[in-house]
Amino acid sequence: MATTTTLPELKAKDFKGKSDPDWCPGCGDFGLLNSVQKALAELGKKPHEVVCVSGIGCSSNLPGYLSTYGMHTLHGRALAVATGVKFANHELTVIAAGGDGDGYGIGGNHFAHTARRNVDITYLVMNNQIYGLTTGQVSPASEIGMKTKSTPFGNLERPVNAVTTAIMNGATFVARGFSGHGKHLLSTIKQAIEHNGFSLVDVFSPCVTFNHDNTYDFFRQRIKKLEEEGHDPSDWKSACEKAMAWDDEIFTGVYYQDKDVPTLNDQEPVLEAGPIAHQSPGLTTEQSERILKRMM
Amino acid sequence: MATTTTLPELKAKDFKGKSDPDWCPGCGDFGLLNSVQKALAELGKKPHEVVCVSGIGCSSNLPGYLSTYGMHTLHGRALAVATGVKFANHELTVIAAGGDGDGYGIGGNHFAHTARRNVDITYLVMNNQIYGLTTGQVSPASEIGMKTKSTPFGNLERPVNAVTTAIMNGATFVARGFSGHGKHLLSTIKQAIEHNGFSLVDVFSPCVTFNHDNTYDFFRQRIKKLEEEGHDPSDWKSACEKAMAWDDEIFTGVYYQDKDVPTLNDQEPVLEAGPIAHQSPGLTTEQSERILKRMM
Amino acid sequence: MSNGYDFAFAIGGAAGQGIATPGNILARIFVRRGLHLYAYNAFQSIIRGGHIFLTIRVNTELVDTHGDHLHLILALNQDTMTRHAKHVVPGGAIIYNSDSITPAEDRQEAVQLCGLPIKELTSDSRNKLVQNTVSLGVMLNLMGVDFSVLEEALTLQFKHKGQEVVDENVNMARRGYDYAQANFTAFPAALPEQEKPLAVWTGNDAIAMGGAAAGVKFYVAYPMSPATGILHWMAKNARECGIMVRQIEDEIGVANVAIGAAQTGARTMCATSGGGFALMTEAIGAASMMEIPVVFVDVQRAGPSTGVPTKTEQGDLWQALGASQGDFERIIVAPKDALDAFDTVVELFNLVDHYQCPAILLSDLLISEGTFSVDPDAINMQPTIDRGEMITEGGPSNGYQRYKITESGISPRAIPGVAGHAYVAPTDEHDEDGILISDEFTNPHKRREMVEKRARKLSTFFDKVQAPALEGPEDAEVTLVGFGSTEGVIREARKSLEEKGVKVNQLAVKWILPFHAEAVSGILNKSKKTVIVENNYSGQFHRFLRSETGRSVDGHIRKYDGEPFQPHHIVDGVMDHLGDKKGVTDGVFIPFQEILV
Amino acid sequence: MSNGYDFAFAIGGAAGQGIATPGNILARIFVRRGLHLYAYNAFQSIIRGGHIFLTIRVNTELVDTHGDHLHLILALNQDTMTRHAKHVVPGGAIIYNSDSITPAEDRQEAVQLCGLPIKELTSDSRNKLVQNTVSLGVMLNLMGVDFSVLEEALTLQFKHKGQEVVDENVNMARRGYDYAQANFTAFPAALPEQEKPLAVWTGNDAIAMGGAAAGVKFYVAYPMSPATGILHWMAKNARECGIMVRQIEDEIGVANVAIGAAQTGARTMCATSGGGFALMTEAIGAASMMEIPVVFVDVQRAGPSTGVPTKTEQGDLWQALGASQGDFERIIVAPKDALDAFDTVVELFNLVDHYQCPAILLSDLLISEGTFSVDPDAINMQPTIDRGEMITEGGPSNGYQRYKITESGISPRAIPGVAGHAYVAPTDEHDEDGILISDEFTNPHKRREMVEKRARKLSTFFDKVQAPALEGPEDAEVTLVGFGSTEGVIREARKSLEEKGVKVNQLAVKWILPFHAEAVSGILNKSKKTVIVENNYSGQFHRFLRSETGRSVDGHIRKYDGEPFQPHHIVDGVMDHLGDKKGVTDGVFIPFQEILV
Ligand SMILES: Cc1ncc(C[n+]2csc(CCOP(=O)(O)OP(=O)(O)O)c2C)c(N)n1
Ligand SMILES: Cc1ncc(C[n+]2csc(CCOP(=O)(O)OP(=O)(O)O)c2C)c(N)n1
Ligand code: SF4
Ligand code: SF4
Ligand SMILES: [Mg+2]
Ligand SMILES: [Mg+2]
Repeated sequence: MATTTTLPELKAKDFKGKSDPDWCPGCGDFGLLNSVQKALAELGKKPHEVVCVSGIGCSSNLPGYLSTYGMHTLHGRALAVATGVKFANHELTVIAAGGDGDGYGIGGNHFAHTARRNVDITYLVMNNQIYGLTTGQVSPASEIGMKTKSTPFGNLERPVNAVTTAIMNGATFVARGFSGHGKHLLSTIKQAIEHNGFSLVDVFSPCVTFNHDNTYDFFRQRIKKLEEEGHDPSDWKSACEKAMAWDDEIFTGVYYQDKDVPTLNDQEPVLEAGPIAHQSPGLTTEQSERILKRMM
Repeated sequence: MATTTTLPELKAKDFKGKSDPDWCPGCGDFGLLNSVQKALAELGKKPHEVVCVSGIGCSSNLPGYLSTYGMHTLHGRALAVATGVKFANHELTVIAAGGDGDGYGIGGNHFAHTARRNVDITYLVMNNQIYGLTTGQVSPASEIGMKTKSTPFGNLERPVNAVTTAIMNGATFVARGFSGHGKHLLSTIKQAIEHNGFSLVDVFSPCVTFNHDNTYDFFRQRIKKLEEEGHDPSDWKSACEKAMAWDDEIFTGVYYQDKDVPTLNDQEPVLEAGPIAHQSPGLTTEQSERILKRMM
Repeated sequence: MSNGYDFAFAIGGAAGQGIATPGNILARIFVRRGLHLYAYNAFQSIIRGGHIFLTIRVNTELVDTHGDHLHLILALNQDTMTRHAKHVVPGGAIIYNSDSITPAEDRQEAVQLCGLPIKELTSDSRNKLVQNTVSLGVMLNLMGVDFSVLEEALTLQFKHKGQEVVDENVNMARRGYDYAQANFTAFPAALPEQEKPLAVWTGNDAIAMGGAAAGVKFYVAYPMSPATGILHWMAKNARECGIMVRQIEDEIGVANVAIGAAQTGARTMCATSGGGFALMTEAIGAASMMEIPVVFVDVQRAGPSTGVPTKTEQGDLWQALGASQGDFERIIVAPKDALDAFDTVVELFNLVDHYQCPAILLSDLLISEGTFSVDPDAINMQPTIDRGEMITEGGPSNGYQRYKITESGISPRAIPGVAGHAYVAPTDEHDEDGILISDEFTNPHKRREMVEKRARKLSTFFDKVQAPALEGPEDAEVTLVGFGSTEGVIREARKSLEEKGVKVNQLAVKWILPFHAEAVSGILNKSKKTVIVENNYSGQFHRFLRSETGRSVDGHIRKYDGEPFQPHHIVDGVMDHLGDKKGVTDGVFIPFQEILV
Repeated sequence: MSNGYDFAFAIGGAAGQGIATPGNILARIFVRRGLHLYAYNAFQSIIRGGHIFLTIRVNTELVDTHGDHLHLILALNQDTMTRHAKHVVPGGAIIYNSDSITPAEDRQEAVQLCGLPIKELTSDSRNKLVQNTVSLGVMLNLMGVDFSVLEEALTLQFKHKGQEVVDENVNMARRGYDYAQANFTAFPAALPEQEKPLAVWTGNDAIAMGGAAAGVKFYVAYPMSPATGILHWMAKNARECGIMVRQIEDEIGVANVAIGAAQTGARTMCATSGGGFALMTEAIGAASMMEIPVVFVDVQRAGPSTGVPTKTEQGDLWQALGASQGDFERIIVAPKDALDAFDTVVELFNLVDHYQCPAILLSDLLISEGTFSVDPDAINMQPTIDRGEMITEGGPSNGYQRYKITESGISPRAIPGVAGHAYVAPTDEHDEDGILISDEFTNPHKRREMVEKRARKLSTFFDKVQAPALEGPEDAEVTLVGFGSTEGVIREARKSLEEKGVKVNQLAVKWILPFHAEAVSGILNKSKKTVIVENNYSGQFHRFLRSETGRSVDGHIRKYDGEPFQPHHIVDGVMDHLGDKKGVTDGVFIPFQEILV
């Protein structure tokens, strides 16, 4: 519906929400927020055409800082709710956003299955490798040995690799970003939104308050851009291999993309008639009669 | 404690449970049950040293058909409960068993994180690519196009690949079996139990009642054994590639093994003193005083 | 139930012996003749083997229970014969394969043994299941039905398998029919025929159809008995109705996907049983906080935990009441039978849209997997759909506030996609704009205002739904109180009690939350003796009733063995409560379950 | 509360301004002097910025609430000054940085303004936080404490950071102390000193320590405010106590891991808040069905849904009551303060082991994040541990049946690993051997027996735990009823009411399920006027009380704005209920929250 309106072109600031972020000064999430606002503006979206769905966490406060529609749901449930939004109205641009704990911890099952279904959602994870909002416990993305309030003697568990698991779960667009590299992140997010299918952007978004290991410096010293490495995003093996690098070099950019997998919404025959949210509810006389007849 | 007893050697039949399986005649789960009973006998286990934990589903009835300790828990929760068992007494052999729906559907998050933690559990999934006990709905392992009671017009979602996701989630032993190949399955299960770390055996276990696509014949026509293909289980790339084969050939056997990752129970300092279940509960006077002093 | 025709028969055997097909054929025959029926299937949670006992009761009037008597049994295995022969009333009959089944000694008097030489009768067929068709012929002969009726029914049932199959079945049925004609005595009363043909559905069909009629555009589920039938109906019929149906990875996903779709404007329903419902509870609280209308169905089965998946219970009432943390707005309703379930779903969608809150519909295995006859004209497939205060057209926002504090507590709701009205729906406490008061700032006064705004919404609820009313004689000696699925069996028990000279009336409660405390208290205060009938151990409804009204009652009849009440269970309980109370402990009478399945 | 010393002060500022450290230093000083204290921290769910208001109340006797009065405020920013200056009582004082903060006009009479020229006083330091140390010096001077006391406390607090930091802090504190000496008037009553030094803990510390003392060998959690403090205590102290601590991927995992460990013989505890608890409910029913003892802690916060994460409420009572489907055995208890929480955890572990069932402990933010003084000798770190009928040694099975039907309903429980006793613990209904009756066969009589066996277990519960008792004058005009954390504030309100000439007694309920219905009814039946005080909107305790006893009460005092009751809120409510009732709507009085944070 919205494509026919002729509103003036919008700027990133038009995507600013009603309230200002309450993140700690220096929090990585600011970088991602900026990139999202810019990306939406540059892609010519209108605020009412976009729904940003989040879970709970510092990062999950993001929808409140956008002028789009939003849902700030339960911890871990962003992707499930976002799936419902997309199913009800596939004309909307649906973004899911949240933290590493939210997405890879408690929300891990929705992450795997939403990827498998290839629902056309752009999933932005502000990965600070810590539970920020609950004041600093270990996350499934924390490194081995990391000392947090719940692991004062060091973490014993190997961290999740969001990129490789997303690829193996069937995500059709998988990328990494860094909130310290705004321009690159912007371009990555734009590609992710434009991708028709489930896209993950795992964004290193330093928690300046609770994670003193994975700082801006940590990433600045290591990050290399896949685009500059001649990486071929159709090569899942190379993508996985590159995603496993960590200690010396860490790659950002588009790891993997497959444009040929149909999305669930594209395949669902009921949606051929348009978004179900727009279809008039209830049964026609013909439908009713057909149903009743089967019972007799 | 049990290693010092000198009971006579046990046979597979000593691992038969108090009740007979109520599976449909021909159900693939019989094959797995036989192999488990044999494996336990051949590995010299005693029934009381083993705990078999399952969720809910046809396949999850398995613990009831073993003479070992067992827990027949909630749908999807086998691995979480098994983790607790192993943490409380790491001297026990802990097997988790259940269906594809149980393990890869509702239980998917525990699957990913138990693998990541490398808890020393042997996880046997009777994968019939259908929800059996609920009389035949689509499962996350069902093939595209499959007609079931919940997808009468054909399944639209790509199936989960248990092998590749297990590898990427950090499982240190990943294998596939087929209940129609009893001897091979027995050997695979024995290796899985002997592996110190999280091991997955994804077993094709045909549902003769509700899945008419993935039958014994279907598998017999396609299955090749990795052991006969010269596959190197330390090569994750080749493992993933082989695991993606389906239409023409399907590989069973050990896809991946890494013996060098320490298990969580091996790393946990508290367990150095032996299983917590055996340690006398409560605090010593010294411990008490230390704690109280910190409060003053 | 009526003084007219009342006939109940059962088919018993193992899973896999093909009990469903003859059951379906007979049900079709009955409803096409305008007869009412109720069918109860007692079975186990296994796919093959075990024991299944399907009871079908036919009546000239509406019946909601399988009743107290069995007139005829078709025993497909020895087990059925041994267990159930004794349940056939005098004048009844038992049909069985005399080649393999020995009549049980333990029988009531004057029961006709109809042994069939199946091997001989079916010697030319290789299909084991044709013996069921032979038996069908016998049954219909005994019930005094013309063979042509069966022929027509078999043709309908099997025509999609080809003429050969039709012919074989008709042929086999004929043999049974003729064999019965020659060897057995038909029942004195022949199966009547009434003018208006009826239809047949299960409670799950009714719930699904209620959703379709109410304008559900999205149905989402994870399979769980006994709610799976709703998914099956939807999966089969949805596409042609423009309804999207999805199965999700688990019930948490289901509930949250539902919330997303409902927020985006699609009427959305999901269903599960107790264990899956437990997983949905967090989301129900979230839907209420975000003010999103969704209907959650909990089809109760015998608990706790996995419990007895194929058995019935009214055991999730407190789970529904306690679903999710904190105080929040929601509607809870327990319909009484299939048709009521249909109507309730329709009504519920208008209510949740009006009040912008979630609702919980409590069904149980008895309703959901029970087969009911229904007058198709009673099913309103095109009811009024009222979506409440919804903004679906873009335009100037005029200072739109999603959670505006209004007198009614209801704030017009803009649907995502509508220009000029964007907002965030949060699960945190928020202000009128949806901005968090928990993170941005904390203001106890605003918090209080928002709690009160939401709570105000339901203050008009009693104007919208029907208050429970007393049924039966005002001067009754006993008032029987129940909720949900016990209504029919209580009504039937009342008739039996009346025959015994005991005047009983009944109060059937359907709307659980908000609760009609005043209406109910008013009725109970006038009652002489009050007895609550409920299908659970701890008296969940009793305790809830007391929490809302402070009213205690005089007695209880409870059952928690997995099987539903039969009328005589209630009759026994009432007589005992009125008599020497020797079966009553701490005010509770627990009936003995005679039929063991 | 006592007629002795009672002094309350607050430190207000933004998150990140370092409020916790001076709070901790002062608390240590007080308890080492043998003074009691209670500290309440009003804050927002954000990491930096926002508004924090920490109130510490010191008393010669036990206090469980931050009380009604503020004698002193340390305002770290203008916001605090503006919001709270008016709350300081006559004779009180306000300390602030006069370089950057302007005194608020809106003040009570005779409040001393203690402006500090911070820039000048701290010109030689680059650490912004030293201004807090200067203020500490001022505070202690005003409170009439010797500087040496503060010097010692600062040394203890900072010595791990090195002598330089210690020196700087002592130096700065001295400046504040001296500045106050020269410019301000100390309070007339100096901070007293009592013989016996006390200790300080939070409710979360107490719950964790209760677990450690009770022999918990495994603590498992997923972080959720306000329960996370338990995890932090455990993570820090567990290793040296031989307790294993794990964080799991979500609360479903937590609850199920807990069940596995508990079944395998380790005493196991887990804690969360309402939303996480919702996710655990299915597992709680499972634990009960398998008869596994586990303690689940729900630290309540303001709901519904995500609600107000940093605010308090008693809003999860019905969630606890309705946790999981079906009827099953479990214990629910709501302790009243930190020490009681400690004792309750210890008692609970013996109870769950005895009864082989799960328990739910309901704490709330007020208890769990509240800071309490405690007499260390009152903490029994080595209590009696009774693990109930447990088989831990192998041997001949003697026909061992895990779920043997016994008179008590309790069946001796063999721990996996024990030779000769292997069995399967199922969530399906089962027989004495643990064999499913749902799948293998279905037997309504056996089902009934098993339900009754389990239900019998708790019949001796009232012999084991203390019944609630009336506290205060028997002939009181009003009986105040509460559960859990309101006990202390009600007690204090009673004292104030007594001063006004109103005799009030109180009934504090702690054990929720099984409920002491008879004892409670007996007490309430003798009361003249009953008023329930509870920290939620819908009167959850009131409705529960009525469900168990049928008793209605005469009035309600409720609060649901996120802030806890202060004594005067209850006093106002009682006076209003006794007087013209103009603040009472439908029997409910809702106090006005003056202090806005
Ligand atoms: C069911 C549930 N469990 C736990 C919580 C508490 N909680 C809130 S945010 C959070 C984790 C935040 O970590 P992450 O998702 O990484 O976000 P971040 O704050 O680091 O951006 C947790 C555990 C909750 N709100 N709900
Ligand atoms: C929380 C919950 N949801 C749903 C169910 C219903 N249920 C029981 S078994 C099952 C699926 C069985 O499929 P699978 O795990 O593949 O096992 P199979 O029967 O095929 O061996 C389901 C959905 C349940 N018991 N609990
Ligand atoms: S705590 Fe960490 S993640 Fe949260 S706002 Fe502060 S810096 Fe960002
Ligand atoms: S339904 Fe399928 S999985 Fe279940 S027992 Fe039968 S064959 Fe096996
Ligand atoms: Mg994080
Ligand atoms: Mg399966």
